[in-house]
Amino acid sequence: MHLAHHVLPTQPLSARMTNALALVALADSVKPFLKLESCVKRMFRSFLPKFGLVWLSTILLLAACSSSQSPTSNLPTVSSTTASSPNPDSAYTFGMLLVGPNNDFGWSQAHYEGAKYAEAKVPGTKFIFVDKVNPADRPGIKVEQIVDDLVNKGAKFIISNSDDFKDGTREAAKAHPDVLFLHVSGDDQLTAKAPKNLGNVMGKMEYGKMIAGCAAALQTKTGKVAYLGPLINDETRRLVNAAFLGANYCWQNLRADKPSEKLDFSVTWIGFWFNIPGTTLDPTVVANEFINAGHDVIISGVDTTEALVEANKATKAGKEIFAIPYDFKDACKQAPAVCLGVPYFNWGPYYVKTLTALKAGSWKPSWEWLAPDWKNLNDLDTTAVGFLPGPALAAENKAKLDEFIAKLAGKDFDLFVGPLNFQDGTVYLKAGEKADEKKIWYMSQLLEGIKGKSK
Amino acid sequence: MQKMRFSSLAVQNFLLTTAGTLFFTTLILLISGISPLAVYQLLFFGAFSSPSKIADLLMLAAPLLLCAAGLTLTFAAGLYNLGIEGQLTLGAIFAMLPLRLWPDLPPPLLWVLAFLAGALGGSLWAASTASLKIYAQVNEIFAGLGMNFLAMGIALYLVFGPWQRIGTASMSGTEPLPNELWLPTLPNLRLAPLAPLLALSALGIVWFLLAHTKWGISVRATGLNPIAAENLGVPTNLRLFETLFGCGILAGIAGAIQILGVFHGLIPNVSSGIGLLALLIVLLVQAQPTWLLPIVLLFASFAIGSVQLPLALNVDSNISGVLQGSLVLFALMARGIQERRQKKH
Amino acid sequence: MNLDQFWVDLAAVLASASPLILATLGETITERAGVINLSLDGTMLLAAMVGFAVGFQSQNVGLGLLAAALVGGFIGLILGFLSLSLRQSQTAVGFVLALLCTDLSSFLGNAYVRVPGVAVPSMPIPFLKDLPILGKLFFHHDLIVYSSFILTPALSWFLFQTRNGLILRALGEQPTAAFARGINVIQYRYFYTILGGMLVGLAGAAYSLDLKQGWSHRHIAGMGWIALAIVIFGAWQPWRVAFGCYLFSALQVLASRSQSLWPSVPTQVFQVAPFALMLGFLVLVNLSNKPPSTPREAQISLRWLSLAKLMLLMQGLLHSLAASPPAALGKPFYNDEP
Amino acid sequence: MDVSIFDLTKTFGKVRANEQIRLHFAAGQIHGVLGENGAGKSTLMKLLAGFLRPDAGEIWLDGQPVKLLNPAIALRVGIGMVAQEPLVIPAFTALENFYCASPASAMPNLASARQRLLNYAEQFGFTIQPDLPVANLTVGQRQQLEILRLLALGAKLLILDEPTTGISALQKKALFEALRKLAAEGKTILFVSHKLEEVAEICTTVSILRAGRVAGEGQMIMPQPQDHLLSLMFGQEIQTKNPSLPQKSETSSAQSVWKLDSVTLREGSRSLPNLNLDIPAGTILGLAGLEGEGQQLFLRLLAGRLRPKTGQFWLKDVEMTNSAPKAFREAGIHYVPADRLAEGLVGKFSLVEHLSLLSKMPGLLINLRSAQAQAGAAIATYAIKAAPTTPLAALSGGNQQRAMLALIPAHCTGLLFDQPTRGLDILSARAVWQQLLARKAAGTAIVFASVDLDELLKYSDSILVFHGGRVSKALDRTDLSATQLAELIGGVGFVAGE
Repeated sequence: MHLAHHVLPTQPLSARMTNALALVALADSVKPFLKLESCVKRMFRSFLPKFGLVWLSTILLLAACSSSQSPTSNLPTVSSTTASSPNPDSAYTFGMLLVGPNNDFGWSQAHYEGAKYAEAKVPGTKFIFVDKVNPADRPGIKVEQIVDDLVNKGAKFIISNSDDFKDGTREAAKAHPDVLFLHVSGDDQLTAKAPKNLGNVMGKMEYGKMIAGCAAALQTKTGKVAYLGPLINDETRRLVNAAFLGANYCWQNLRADKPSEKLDFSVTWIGFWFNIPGTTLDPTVVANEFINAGHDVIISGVDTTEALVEANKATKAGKEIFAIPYDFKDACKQAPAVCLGVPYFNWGPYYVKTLTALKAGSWKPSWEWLAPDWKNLNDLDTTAVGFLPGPALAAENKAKLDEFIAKLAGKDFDLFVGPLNFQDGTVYLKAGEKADEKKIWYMSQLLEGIKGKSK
Repeated sequence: MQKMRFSSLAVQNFLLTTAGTLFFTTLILLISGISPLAVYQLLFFGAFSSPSKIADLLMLAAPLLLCAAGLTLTFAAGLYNLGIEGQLTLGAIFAMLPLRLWPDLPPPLLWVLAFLAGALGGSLWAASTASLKIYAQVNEIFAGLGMNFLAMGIALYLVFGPWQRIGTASMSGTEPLPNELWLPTLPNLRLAPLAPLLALSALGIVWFLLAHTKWGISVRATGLNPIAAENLGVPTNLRLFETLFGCGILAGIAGAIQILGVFHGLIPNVSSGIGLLALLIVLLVQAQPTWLLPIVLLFASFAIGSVQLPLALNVDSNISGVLQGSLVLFALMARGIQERRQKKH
Repeated sequence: MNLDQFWVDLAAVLASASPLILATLGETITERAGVINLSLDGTMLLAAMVGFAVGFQSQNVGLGLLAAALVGGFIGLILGFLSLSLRQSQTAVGFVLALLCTDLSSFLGNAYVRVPGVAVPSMPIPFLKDLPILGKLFFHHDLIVYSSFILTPALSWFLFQTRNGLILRALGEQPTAAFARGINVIQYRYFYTILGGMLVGLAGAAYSLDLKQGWSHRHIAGMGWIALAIVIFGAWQPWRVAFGCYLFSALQVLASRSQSLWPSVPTQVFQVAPFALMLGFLVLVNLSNKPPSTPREAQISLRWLSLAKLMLLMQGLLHSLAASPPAALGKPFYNDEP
Repeated sequence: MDVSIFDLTKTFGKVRANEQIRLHFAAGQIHGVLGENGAGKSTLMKLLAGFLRPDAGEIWLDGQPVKLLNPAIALRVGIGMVAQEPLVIPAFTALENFYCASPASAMPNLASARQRLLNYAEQFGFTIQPDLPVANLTVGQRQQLEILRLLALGAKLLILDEPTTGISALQKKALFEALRKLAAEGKTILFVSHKLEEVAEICTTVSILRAGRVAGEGQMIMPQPQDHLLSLMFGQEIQTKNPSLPQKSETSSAQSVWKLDSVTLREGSRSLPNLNLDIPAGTILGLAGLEGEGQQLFLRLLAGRLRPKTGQFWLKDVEMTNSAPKAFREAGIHYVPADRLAEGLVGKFSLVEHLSLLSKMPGLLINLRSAQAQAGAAIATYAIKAAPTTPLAALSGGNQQRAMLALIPAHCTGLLFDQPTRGLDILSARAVWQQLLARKAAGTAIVFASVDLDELLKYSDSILVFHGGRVSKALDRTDLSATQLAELIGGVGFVAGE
């Protein structure tokens, strides 16, 4: 068993901090049971000879005892949410459901760190969360159940961070009308499906993706750029199109070698935000397929870092492959040598704003789409979307990328401008037409020129 | 007299099993630097901490019990029906058919149709495993496994293909069913009473069939000694087929519950590992229907109790699976040790 | 698709099959000794996790691989203890271990999810790597892949050409005969269960430290069950088992290709194709093996066989597919009875 | 090698398989060990070969005591055994079998093993193709292979358990020549058999086991008078006691139950040629012969579990040549296998459960009351020592056999019994036969296979003798003496019925 000591996990700092929080929570949950000790003892003594059943009946009876002796302990009845909150004068608790692990170097970690940032910045707030809420990690567990737990722990405001939680969040919001909900990446407000206590928010990542596409187009030698797509929906099509537009622009206008042939831009969808073995395509296999087919830059659209890892592996094996991860500002750290940069979400400032408003009682659920801070794309106190160039980006390309970013920041420049066609040849934007927000949000197809499935 | 003997042996077995399991899980927790007591408190009692938890517990226990009851049939006939996950999935897929085809029928009729369709789907899938076993001598374990993957493929194909949400292809499943098609629940709880009722009656039927019918006794004979059963005139291959078929029906109904009462739509992982958990349970109780209900509730309570672990203690909830698995492992060990001792005496 | 691309793809298939080859050949060893280790899926996960964690902590790939092998061997030992010494059903014990180890890997591996770790370094072989085609196919990989190349002929040689290989096969075919020849059947079965388990453990680490670097929850769940099916498909013959692995990874590559090659075919079809194929082959293999015991069954199997023959347009193929498991596979051995 | 055995004792549960065996086998000779089935020969040989460990007693080799804890040790000190069904690995080739698990000192590699095998085979005039799968070899060839293997490993004591069962005359001749040659080289040979004439032909001494003990005066120098050996093997009474003759039944008038016309049977390597037979109702046919001579094939044919390869087959004038076992069962044919717990009964089931399983009453439910009543009645009628709910695995062999009988309907057409009284004490055996005779009187045709001469002579109306893959014609019991039957079983004067 000595082996196990090597395996002893070193808990990350964040985990230790939440441990401390958990202790507080534990103290609350244990209280009702302490009273029941005698109840338990009696039961064990009288039923012991009947073994197996004892265990169960004890549990059942205990449950009965617990609900009869301390009816207010932690029942999640809607009306008593505030009353049952363990310390009435304690902090304003807000909860979060994360689709992936809170240390995924991607989408979920970005949210997690944003929430931690807000908790630190807004005094009197307390952050609780449940991560890995997805069918692979927690089969059969539904959003509503976890929301119940968060509410039980006193959460008055709940953020759910996945497009996958759309139905669950709506149901949970209906079931807890006194709790406020924020569904990230959803559109219930736009479709008028949202109950009164549910709002939506998203960042304008299309800009981040345009920059990513540009970086890819600047650095590619083979002229083949790949996009590792997650599942297919409006959001992901939007991001692929944005990356394509950015790449195409820089390929045609900013490359020193003025390439004559068209940029090859392919997308393969794995089927979910991250790998679920046997269910989704394996991003590792897909990334390798890209590499073997001659793509030398992979833009990742999935929450995890397979593209980066595989690019790094291929580079170590003698090829020259680059990757652009996604979502989280430190994502490059896993393999800096092949990382061209990362478009990332920075949720902190928005959560600060929201929590402040919530504490003041002035927050109104709405649909918000957060733009980057064009003054300084990487100002972590202000921007919602950023792009951090990676160490692998060549200096000359970095200069050109800055040029591109400056253009984007300018008032008159946009890439969602016609003429643009969809893959099937239908017109998306007529010549000179500029897309409004809804036209960008609801993206029904990939654009002409992209290889890959639209549905 | 008999009771005395029963209890002394069984108590020994029980003590050995629980002691071993607790020792092992405690060790695992300590290695991970976690206080075991707090974890156990939530694991054992967490599922009973509130009415909504109890509701969740029952909604998990219902399909679990259905599958476990079905597996009791196949185990009685000596079959390891590893294909139950696929049978459940096919049940869920079939249950979707009437709901999608005739959404305008009155809901109660649709529910009946969905349950029937689910039973049909599950039993068809089981029947193919049975045919593979009987006619092509493909071991039921591997036939079942293969069929599981195929079922998963079909579910994925439907969710990403013909049944996808408009403009989306996502693991989150098909568009949710309209609210009026959901199985009616108790107010403010996610408990559809029909589900546990169905499960309980399935258990009753299985117990009755095995304990009180001629068919049941011939199934047991097939499982205990197929050669002798054949010599005594039991059509053993037919029994294998029938029990698998029956298990498929129950798994299919469980699938329909997942659709109508739990997920309200088809998701790729609609089986949620319930079939495998049921297998574990049946191994633990050695396919005795009388012990099924308490153990199903116990295992379901671990699963529900563990949901709170990450939130309350920052402990990964997979510890419930560790607890369930090691319980069965140590039960097997206790059984082995006891048999060895008896043999020596 | 040009020819160059084909060689590149083929090399990728060869590489990506390497963990499967380790696992299936490990299981082949165990089953050849008459023991079914059904816990493959869980064993691989746990070993992948431990291998990654140890590699991460020590920053040493070798230690990671060693730890993974030890984990696999340890689980083989538990299986051996419960089934060989305590005489519980191999199937039951293996199944429980599969589920238990899966959850254990998720629980213990929580802290290592998606952290960057160490990896098996690529190791092109000097001179040989410059050979046309062959160099690209066989000599541009890493140690794990090379070992998978070596393992197949090595095991085949061991099983069919060596003294100990003969004993190993005897254990699974006719343990009483092995016992009569002075072989301690139980001890040997322990040994090969552990040895096979170690290879399976290595296969887990081959994923987490090489092919799919890193660790996440249920990182490679499902692969173990696939490996079990491939062993049957491969009829316990190392070369055929290896072929099954290569076929499987080729289908996987095809699945990810299919989106661009055949956009109208849902990817999921390719994802499950290996299983449909596997089942079909098992049916054919078993039908061609089985002596019909009643005229009716003979008729049925004849009908199926003729259909299959028609489809395959090859009379001989079915005969070459014929294979039977080790005669004593899964059966307990007792030497203390009259 | 000189082998001495002192007071060797081995018990299995309550059965005393060997009791205080004391024997001495000198080197350079062929020693016969005679005894009927169940006399304890196999146990003794397994003790000598290290397969079993004795409860008490000692084995000395060349004047040194040895502890033979397992076959490995026995092999190392030079003891090799060829089992009746040679313990080969069917999936291997002959060469692989020869080579498998041999110590490196004997055969460094496969090539040298091949050379060794060919050399030995030539030396003894055996014809073995090294690369042929063993599954394709005859029993005789497998045995030759085993002998060669043991010699190659340096065996100095060679034990042959029933070596002539299932081998051809030619192979037998080759075997005997080889054994003589080996003895001449100084090896000790134990020739275990119950074929008198073979022992007479080849052995220099003979020892007879009966009921786990050495019969008579111990080891005897051959030749010995046949009567003497027979009486030691089967007990003194065989000569004197003439079992009470059953009434010769009126076979001609009774309807025939089974009728066979030129039926040939084949299963694996065993076969029976050209059976023509008529078994009338209300008669008992005994099947005599050494074990594994084909009696089981014959019984399974009559039960519908084995189809004739050629020929035709009627059951009560209905052709059943290709019918399923179910049809036989429905026609009232019941088969009771020799290994009751493995093939006849569900060990964990009680009598009540068995009766419920077999209940022919209409309805889907178990009629527990009726089953209990039946079980009670059966317990009373058959004097079964058990409660109605005791699992049958917990009963003694005799009670199991009586329970087995109780499960067969009182009025049935035909009853097939493999070793009806094996392992039973005298009282149980008598009780079983009482029941069978009652059924015979009620018109049931009974066929049973037995290795017990007394039983065959006492209860059969006519007897078929199985020998060397052939079957005699139906011999009328009244024309047979015990000696004659023993001789026929051993092949003396055996004539196949055509």
